[in-house]
Amino acid sequence: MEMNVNPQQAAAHQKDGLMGVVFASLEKLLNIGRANSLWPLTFGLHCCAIEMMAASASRFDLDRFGAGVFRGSPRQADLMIVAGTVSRKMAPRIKMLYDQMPAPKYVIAMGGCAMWGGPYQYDGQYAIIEGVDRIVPADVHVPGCPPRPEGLIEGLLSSA
Amino acid sequence: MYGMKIDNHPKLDRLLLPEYSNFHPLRKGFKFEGDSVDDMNRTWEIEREADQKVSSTVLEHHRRDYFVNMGPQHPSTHGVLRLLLHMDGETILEIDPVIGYAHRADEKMGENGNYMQFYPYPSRVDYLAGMIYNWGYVGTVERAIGIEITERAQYIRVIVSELQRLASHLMWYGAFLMDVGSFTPFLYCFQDREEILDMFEMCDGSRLTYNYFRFGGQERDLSPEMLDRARKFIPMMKSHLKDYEKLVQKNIIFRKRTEGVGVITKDMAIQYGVTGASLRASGFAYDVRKSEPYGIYNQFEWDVPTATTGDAYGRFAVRVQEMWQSLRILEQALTRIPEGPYNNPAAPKRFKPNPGEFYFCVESPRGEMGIYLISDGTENPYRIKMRTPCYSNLQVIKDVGRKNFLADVVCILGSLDIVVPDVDR
Amino acid sequence: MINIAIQILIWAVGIIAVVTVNALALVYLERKVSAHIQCRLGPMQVGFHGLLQTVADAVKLVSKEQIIPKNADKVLFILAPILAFFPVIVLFVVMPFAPNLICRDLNIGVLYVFSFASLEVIAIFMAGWSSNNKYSLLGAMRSVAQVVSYEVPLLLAVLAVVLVIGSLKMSEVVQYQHKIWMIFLQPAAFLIFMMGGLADTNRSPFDIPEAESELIAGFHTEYSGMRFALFFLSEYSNVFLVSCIATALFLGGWYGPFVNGIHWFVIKVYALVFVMMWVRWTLPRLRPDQLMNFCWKILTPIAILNLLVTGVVLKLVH
Amino acid sequence: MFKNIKEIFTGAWSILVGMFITFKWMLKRPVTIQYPKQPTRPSPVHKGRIRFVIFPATGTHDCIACLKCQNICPSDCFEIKGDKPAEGGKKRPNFFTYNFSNCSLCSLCIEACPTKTLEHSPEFNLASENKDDYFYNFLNDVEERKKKVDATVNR
Repeated sequence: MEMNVNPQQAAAHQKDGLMGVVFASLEKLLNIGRANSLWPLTFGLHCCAIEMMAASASRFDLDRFGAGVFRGSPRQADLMIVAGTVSRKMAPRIKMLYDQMPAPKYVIAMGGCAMWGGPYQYDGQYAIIEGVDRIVPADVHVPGCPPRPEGLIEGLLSSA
Repeated sequence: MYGMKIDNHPKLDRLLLPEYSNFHPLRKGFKFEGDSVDDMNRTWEIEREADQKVSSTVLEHHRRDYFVNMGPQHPSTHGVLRLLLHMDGETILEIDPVIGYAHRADEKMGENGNYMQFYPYPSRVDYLAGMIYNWGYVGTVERAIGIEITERAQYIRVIVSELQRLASHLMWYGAFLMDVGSFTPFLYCFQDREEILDMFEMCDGSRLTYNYFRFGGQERDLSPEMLDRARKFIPMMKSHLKDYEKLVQKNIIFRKRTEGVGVITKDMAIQYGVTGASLRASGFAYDVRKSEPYGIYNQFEWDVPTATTGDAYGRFAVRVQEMWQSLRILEQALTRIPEGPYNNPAAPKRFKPNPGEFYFCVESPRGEMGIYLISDGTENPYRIKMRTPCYSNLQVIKDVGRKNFLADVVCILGSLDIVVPDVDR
Repeated sequence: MINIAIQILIWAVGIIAVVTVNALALVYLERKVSAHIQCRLGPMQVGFHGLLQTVADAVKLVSKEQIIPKNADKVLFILAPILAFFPVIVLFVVMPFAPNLICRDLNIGVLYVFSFASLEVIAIFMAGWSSNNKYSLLGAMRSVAQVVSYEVPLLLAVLAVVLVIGSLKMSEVVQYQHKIWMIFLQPAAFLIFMMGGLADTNRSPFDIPEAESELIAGFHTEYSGMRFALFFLSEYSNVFLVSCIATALFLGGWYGPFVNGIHWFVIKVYALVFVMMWVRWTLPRLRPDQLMNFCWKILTPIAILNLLVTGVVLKLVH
Repeated sequence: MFKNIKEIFTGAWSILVGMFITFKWMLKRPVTIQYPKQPTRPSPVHKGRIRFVIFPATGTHDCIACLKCQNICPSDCFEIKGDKPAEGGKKRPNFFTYNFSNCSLCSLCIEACPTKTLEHSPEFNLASENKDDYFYNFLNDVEERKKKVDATVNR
């Protein structure tokens, strides 16, 4: 997720000398490529899905960041935007979709529901899972109910 | 949800909840014991295996038919609906909608809080028609406690409802066209929708899920800027609608794709309880705004558009006509809106309605949306039942989709205009 | 001998470089054209006005994990994208870019083009079959049916052209048009060719094999990473190729006002590519059965009629 | 037969008209707002997260820990504890947390507040890698915002 190389790798690079430098810059290049071409999965759960569409529509245009290619197949997607409440019935399928995505893969939890269960969380709630990070690791959290498209863009940029 | 057993039912299983669940949440005194992640994983394995069994069912060796799982994640199911298709080549033999993937216990939540605390939830049931659902809930409670609504508030309600209807139809217009295969109108429609959302943001502050209606009035007044913007919006929308008509409605490919596809006959529609544009396209002019006028809809001049064909094109044409009618109502409302208070100061903050049963319905963009409220005289509602249009409208696909092509099913589903949380609640 | 080998090597490297760079440019163009048709801006962030966007995409796709599904037929699964990309490169061999810029000016150039172009079907079917996914299989079936059917009117249209020119050699086909372009002699054939070409390259409104709203991603649903990129590249290269062939056959190749040369060829090709994109972002998609009806009931009869009229007129003229 | 031919021509004409319209729209100016570079302006009544009003007169909030917001909140966002100060006077909160991700932005708390000390903040583009960032402690939040205001004033 982060652009910098982690410390261990950096140490390894120092040892390797020239080759290390080459690999480090290669890694940097790869990261730039990945960061600027996050293809999201067409995957809307609830209300936030509409804001996700609004973000990809003309006014906000996610395509500016190279993230406008919505792929229907998880095999070709890099980014799963969990837009909405995760219901108990849906949860295993989300996990399955996440497993089907090729690495490196990222998850944005969009909206309060995907973060904590949102307004639907109460004592004795039987239908939803409180937070998508109970089933898949979420990298970025975008709060709001629903978040504005600007929020999603901000999340996308911070994940890059 | 109540755990009723029905004798001789051909396929008795959980409708909204996962297959493995063994509780009945809408029973009074139900307590849910939270389960750990391990528990969930174990139950999910069972569920996943069941899923794969269905989808990989190999029928007898020499047969040509097979099952396809469409959804829950599929680009054209508009959310998380799953259609179990029994197919022979490209032809559909049987469709079985599997719902419940978007179930969030809205009705149960209504029972948990008091009347005020259910305010924000109706607009999240059908997020494309938040304002109208707000009105549905507020109207029910207003009927229960008997409260006056000021003149200006009535006009505000009509204005925001019609704007919401336009926004919802625009969204549907784009999504339907995307199902049929053309992507560009989707973005054109979103542009116009953004305009409406801007207006809503000026009056309510949110873009999508509103909480603008209060018992007896509104949260705040419509600002003059917003009214100006709405007045400017109408001619723009009209010219755009004309463009879209040329781009889409006259297009030969679009007509070939939709004409004669998914015919819902009048009888079928009435039997399944289909409402909204899908019913009107079958030739039955039923619109809650006309037949059971709520608010001040009877003071405006407008027509109920109908079609006689009952096919996808008919539904399309009816919805487009409805957009024109909404613009007509908006024009009248915007010229006639009176000055005055926007809410009723006499509205009580805490109240206990008389015990009884109340029903109030509004015309959502998808059909008749009603809330049935049982009050037991306490501060909390005893039961809130939502009659959501999509639930009834979706059922009809079982009959309509049969003997069609896969591409047609997508088209029919688009033309029925399903919002999944509205089905599952 | 060595000379020929070096020449072939240069051509091979050149063609592969042109194909990849060109496909990247086309993807960028497609995104920009679609964006502007939809009143938005398209890629803006990477490079000046997003010029490097597709490069970033390519870098990402190369570095992606490649998944081979558990139940897939591994050999076919791996072979399919390579086979899909192969005809694209082979076809560039006979493309008449400029008077002296043809790799091999075969005597049977036109025939060669269409025989290799139909190889693509096999790759698609392999991809659909080996993925062991119902959507892929459906997409592959649709694709095979569509491509095989549309080849008929396509070839009939080209046959009319060849009848007029009397040669299968690509350079002669172009040289014949130095006075009058074939599009004015054979307008019907041109339209049929473009429609057939759209169908052959699986583009909207004939994009049923990968109909996003029905089949998710069609025959390449299960492909990820570089293999998917190969399909992607071959799709866009095919678009380019169809435009190239149309330019050579109908629009007078390298001939144009002022100075003849490769620039006219390129301009014409990109204009045609733009039209194909414009069509794609305007029209909805046909249904599979309507697609077949359109091919067999409308296009093929018109193509046959066109051929007949051409033959009769030629007989009368000579 | 004649009908079919006519259909072909009307169909082709309809397609041409459609192409013309998309071309017309292509020449329009794009409506895209280049968001991070160009600012967007949400409306003045935009509902962001809930926060304390800092009254200029007192330089701080005016919460009396009456728990009205906590009781009206549909989704239990607030957790408030308060007691009467030793020197007497109004009750003041000594613990006031708010969970933004649970909030449905219904503004019922704002309407319920007797001292009008709650408001929606104009923030609209929050995103973070840590979801606990949206678990606000209002008392700390007020201090931080005051510091920020002071810093801008001093500069």
